[in-house]
Amino acid sequence: MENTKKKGLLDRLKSSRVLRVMFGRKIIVVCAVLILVMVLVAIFAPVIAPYDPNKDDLYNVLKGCSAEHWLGTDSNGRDVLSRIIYGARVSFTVGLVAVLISSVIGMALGLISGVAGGVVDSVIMRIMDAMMAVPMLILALFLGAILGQGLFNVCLAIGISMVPQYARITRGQVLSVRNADYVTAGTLCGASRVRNTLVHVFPNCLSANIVTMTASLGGAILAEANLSFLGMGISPPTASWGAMVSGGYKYLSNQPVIAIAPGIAIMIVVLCFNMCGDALRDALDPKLRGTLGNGSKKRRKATKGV
Amino acid sequence: MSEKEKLLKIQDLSVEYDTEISTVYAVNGLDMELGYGETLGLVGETGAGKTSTALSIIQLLPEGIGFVTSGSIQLDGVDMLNTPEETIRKMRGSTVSMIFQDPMSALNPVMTVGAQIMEVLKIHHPEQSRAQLEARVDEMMELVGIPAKRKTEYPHQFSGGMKQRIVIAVALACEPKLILADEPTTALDVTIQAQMLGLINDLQKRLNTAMILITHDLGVVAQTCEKVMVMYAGEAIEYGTAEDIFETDQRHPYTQGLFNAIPKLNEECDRLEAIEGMMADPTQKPKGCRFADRCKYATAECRAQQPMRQVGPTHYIRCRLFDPMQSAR
Amino acid sequence: MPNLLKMIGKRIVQSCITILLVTLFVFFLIQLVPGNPVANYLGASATPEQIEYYTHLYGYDRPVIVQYLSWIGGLFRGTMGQSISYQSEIADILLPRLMVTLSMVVPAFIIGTVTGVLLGIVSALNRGKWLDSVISFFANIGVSMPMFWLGMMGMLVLGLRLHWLPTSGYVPMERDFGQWLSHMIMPILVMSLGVNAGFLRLTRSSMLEVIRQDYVTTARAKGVPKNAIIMKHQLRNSLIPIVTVMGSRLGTMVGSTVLIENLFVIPGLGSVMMNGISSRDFMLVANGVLVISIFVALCNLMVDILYGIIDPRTR
Amino acid sequence: MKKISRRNFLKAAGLAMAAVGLTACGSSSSSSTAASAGGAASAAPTSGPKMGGTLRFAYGSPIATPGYTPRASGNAAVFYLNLAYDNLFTYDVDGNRVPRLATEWVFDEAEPSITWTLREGVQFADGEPFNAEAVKANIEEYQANNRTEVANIASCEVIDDTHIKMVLAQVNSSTLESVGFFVYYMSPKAIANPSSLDAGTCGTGPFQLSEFENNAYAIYTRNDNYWEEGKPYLDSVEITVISEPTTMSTAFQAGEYDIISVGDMSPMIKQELTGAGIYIEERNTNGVGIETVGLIPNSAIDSPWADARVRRAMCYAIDMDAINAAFMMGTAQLTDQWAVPGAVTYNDELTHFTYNPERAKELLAEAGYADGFDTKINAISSLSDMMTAIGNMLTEVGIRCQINQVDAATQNQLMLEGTWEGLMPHYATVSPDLGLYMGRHLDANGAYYAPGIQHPEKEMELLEAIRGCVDETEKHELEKELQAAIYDAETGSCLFGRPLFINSASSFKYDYVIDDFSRMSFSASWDLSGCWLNL
Repeated sequence: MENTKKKGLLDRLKSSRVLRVMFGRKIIVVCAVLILVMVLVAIFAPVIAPYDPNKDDLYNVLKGCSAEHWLGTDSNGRDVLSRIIYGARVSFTVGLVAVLISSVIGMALGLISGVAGGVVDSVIMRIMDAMMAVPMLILALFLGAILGQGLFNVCLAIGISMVPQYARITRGQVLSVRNADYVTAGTLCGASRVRNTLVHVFPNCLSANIVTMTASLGGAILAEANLSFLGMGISPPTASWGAMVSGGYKYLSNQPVIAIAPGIAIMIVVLCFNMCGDALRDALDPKLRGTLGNGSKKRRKATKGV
Repeated sequence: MSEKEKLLKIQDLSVEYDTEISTVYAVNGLDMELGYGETLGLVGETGAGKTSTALSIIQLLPEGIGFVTSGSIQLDGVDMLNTPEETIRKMRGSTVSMIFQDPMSALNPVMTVGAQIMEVLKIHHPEQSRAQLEARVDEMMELVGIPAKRKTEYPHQFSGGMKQRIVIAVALACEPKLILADEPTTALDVTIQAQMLGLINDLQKRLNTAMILITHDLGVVAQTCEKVMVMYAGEAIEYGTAEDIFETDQRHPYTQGLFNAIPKLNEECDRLEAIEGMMADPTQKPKGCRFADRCKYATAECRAQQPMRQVGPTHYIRCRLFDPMQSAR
Repeated sequence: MPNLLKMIGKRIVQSCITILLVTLFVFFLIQLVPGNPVANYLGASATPEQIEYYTHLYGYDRPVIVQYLSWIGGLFRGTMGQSISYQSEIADILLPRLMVTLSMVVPAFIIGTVTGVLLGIVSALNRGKWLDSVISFFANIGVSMPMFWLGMMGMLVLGLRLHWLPTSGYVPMERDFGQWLSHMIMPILVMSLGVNAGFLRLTRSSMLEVIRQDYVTTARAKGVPKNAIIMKHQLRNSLIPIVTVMGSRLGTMVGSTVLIENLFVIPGLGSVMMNGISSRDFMLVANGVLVISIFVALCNLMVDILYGIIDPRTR
Repeated sequence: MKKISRRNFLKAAGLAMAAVGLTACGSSSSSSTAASAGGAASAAPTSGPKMGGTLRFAYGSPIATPGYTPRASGNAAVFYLNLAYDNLFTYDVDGNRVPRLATEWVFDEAEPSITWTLREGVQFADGEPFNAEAVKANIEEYQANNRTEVANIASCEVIDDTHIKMVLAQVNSSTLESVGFFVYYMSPKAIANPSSLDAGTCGTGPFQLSEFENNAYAIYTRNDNYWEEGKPYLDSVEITVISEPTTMSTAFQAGEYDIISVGDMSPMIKQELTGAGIYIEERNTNGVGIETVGLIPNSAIDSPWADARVRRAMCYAIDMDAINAAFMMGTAQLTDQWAVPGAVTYNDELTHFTYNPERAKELLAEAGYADGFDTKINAISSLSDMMTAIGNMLTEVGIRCQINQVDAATQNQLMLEGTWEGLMPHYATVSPDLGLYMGRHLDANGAYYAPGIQHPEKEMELLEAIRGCVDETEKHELEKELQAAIYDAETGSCLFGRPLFINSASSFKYDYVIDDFSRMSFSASWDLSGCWLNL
């Protein structure tokens, strides 16, 4: 036991059950590596991308795949591959910022609602109910129309439309720990309500929220694509995968690669986030512990045993 | 006793669990015998391997995770480890049945209690008519002290004690030869505990059923069991009749520790004596006495493999402190 | 049973409050959207006099709260108000379109749910085996694709290249059922795939969770055969969390009709909402959201009832 | 008229019809080529027209009110209205007026008034006779609806069944077109009961509406009371509204429609359809009622754009050949003023803009913006690719553009209020009557973009002169003078920025669809009365 204290952070992470469980599955490792690669691609886009993503070449538009342009060029003669590489920036930004906005607002509302209770709780939760009664896409569309286009506005629209789920989860968690002994103990020790909430209640809401956050990263990226398709996405010329797919729709029958390639990029990123989100949920869920045995290794024993 | 008379015979049983991150050695080389109608108390702290032992007897170790890695289990003359699943399935409920720790979750929430009793009867007595089976359901319910008319209700409509009665009714419905009772009273409050133990004991006697009672409560064992086995970290460390364990000065240091942890009314005592330290890491294969790390008598010798030593006619202890010769009274 | 009725009653009251809030919310929020319905209807060449005339005609010159109250008042009198961009009573626009949308959403939902639950069961029962991996992999891909992109790919392959199905358009069911079906297959399949994948994952994890429940072990200890355990003990309990999310899934589906109907040119609620937003026909949009939220509330109510049937604890 | 010829909201609306012309093959003259029709289509069929059948027509724009004509607005409406209704006259392929419900008309400048002689023996679909009373009822109905087309009519005097005199409030050379072309006549019985027109029609056209789902589909069936002998040939026309050109072309190629017509069809699609060889493109080359797309700076608010040199710099900085090559496969017809090249109002003598970034930089420096300045281009999504390319060109010379993508409604609002910042796409109907069409934009009281631009005296005086001038030749001279005042590369005020190209609406059909394109004129709308299926 004492040994753990001496171990470095990295060792502790390695010994962390959650991470070991998660990365015990090869496919999750693959997904995590893919995400990492994409993040690196996004960060180092200027180094990696073969062309300037916004550089027109008006006499060289809609060319198919070639040695110069691996994925061809789009309606403005821009290199599709370079735009996909830069598009990763937008997708990750939207994913992160939207999730951050929604989780911060949502968790705050959930905490207030759960801790305060009474009228405050009812008011907040009724508003959340009302927001949830409107399908998320329509809500985002609505907010998008109000806020106008632009990267941050799109993030905000998507973020706000995802607030209710965080508020609900957090409130549920708060209610389940509010009367736990250690919280009561905190109150008895004279901790202020705010302190008590932040120190004792809040950390217990985190794990459920972290799972939701991982899962909704993918959701936010899809939402951006959907808004782009409906003409409420990020303003051009910024390369965004969603906008590239909907822009490529016009050329579906002749140059389908313009629409297909960014769609596949979206799919891969969302897939990776979803898989990691699932794995994280499974790893954090005490109820699921033990169901994911790596039976293959010990199959010989099973035959002997049964 | 001759081999034939034994209901259950376990030899050198080892059980392992493979989890995502490690292998847990839950039971290590366990031997056990039980005659028809006998009651054995299986005592030990959480993680000692009691439940795993029971689950391997009824062959319900978690699929894909828990495996019997060595040994043999003979139940009512059937080799449980080398018999087709279908045969074993038919034995479950009729030859051997199990009562689980938590009556709250042991009953299917979406089936009426009557249907759950009926289910086990129907499986093992398909030849009987519906009316006969219904009658038997009523009988079982009355037997465990619940009015038969409540059989159309759902589990959530019963209190914890009532649910446990139903679980017992399910377990006993086909008059099995062996009941595995896994801490049947832990989840219940104390007043009901006594009732429940009385009920189980009573029914067991009436039906001449053998029972393995798993518990960490020595008091319960004293009340109900003829034989006691103390387990520690997957091994049996002491085995004997109730008298051997309760009325003797020869005890395994761990067993002694368990006794010391029980408050005694007739002695002045500022503080209960707890057993120092934590249980041995179950993910490590045992070497020597598993209790050595926590044992105040431990010496370098304890690091070697310790055999069971017979210290009385029916009393066995796995500890070098006791000389087998000396015990021949 | 009386408990169930009581619960339903309570739910109806709650839903009404929620819907009222939604209307309030939507009506006031929509005023913030830049753009003017009258100017949009008349086109940019409208004279100030014309704009004034129509603004007054449609009552847009009244304070927002008055407009809101008269809208709500109108609802109780059975009128949703006039759409400026469609030039007609809004109920006459929305209700037929709701039917079109439902004729797409309901089959898609049923197909998606049934196949999703079945595959989820298969996957859970074969957990750790290759079949499970294959199914889970496709389910994950299914939820990771942008729906409109999937639709495009369907159009490209099934319509443009193979000529198996029409690429888009809509034929009313009562005019020609075969034509209706051939136009709806692709949208329905695309929509059902998302639901299918979602339910598949949910069923799988729910089944796996139930497998480890004590009552399943109890059933095994009783000697219940494997199939009977699956059917009698696991499935019904696994369905509980699935039923719980059905309502919200249906709501999400209605939301995604905005994408599908625009892509496949289907005159349903989603496309009318989109038209309403782009033409700033506020009344139309507000009523559209109202219809959707009522639909979602009804779905949730049905879910509650279903829940009551499946789970005796809630009765 | 304002209503009608203005593009209203979405992408397609306008142009769908507008112009059938001109576009794809780059025919250069506005009125010389015969109307419509690529090769085989116009080849006369060997046998006579076949009766019957249903035409499946995919159309880019919806109409909200196909029945009650005073509420129908936007170019798209013309297509629907022509199927079920008639106007007094129409334009032929050369831009000449051709009688429809009126056989003759007299414009009296002195009174001022217009006297119409009406066609005899015409009946509405409900059997009501078409006569002077019916015309009067319709004009009054339009007036009751505040339609600007009829605003100049002070009163209507019924002379007899076939003669009606409209007394005008003031002389305006444009009123004849407003009243003769943009008013569609409904049966007086239907006017008395307007709800009958909610989802139906009652006019004198070749078809009448039988089934209608707003923004989805409209089914028209044969009007047995139609006044042209033997017509129409078709039993019915099924119109499906598809606003997305890709979807439409995809469905067309899959054989789901017999004919399609859309405003902003991508050149790529056009090329594909043309290249396939089995589809026939229809286009109208008379130049009547077509629209240009341009880029208009807001010169009314205080910004660099208030300086004409900056506006001229912008015009020099745009390489239209490159834009044409990239976005219109080099097939778009370009123009640099408020007219189609070759039209009577086109001034070929002014100094034309060429692509000259150096000159642009000089002009910017002259205006005091040697280091350039930051501005915006407000674009709706359908134009955003092209606007992005233009933005890059402007940025090259120092006009640093940020693309501000707005949706159509917001754009509409901006142009109505004149409050856009920087540049915005400018849609202009470039029919020959500048007094009417440019007036709407240039007049300080004009509705369209007018609050967003300056109104210099010289241009305003010319505009007034044109409006008051009835002599055609003299009017054309004044019009050319106005063109020079605004569009001359050396001295022009460039109030409307840079006209980019003539919008390329297109129709494509299968070769078995045969039509004489009766009434093919304004905005490519013909009435399908001469259409038949050679199946």
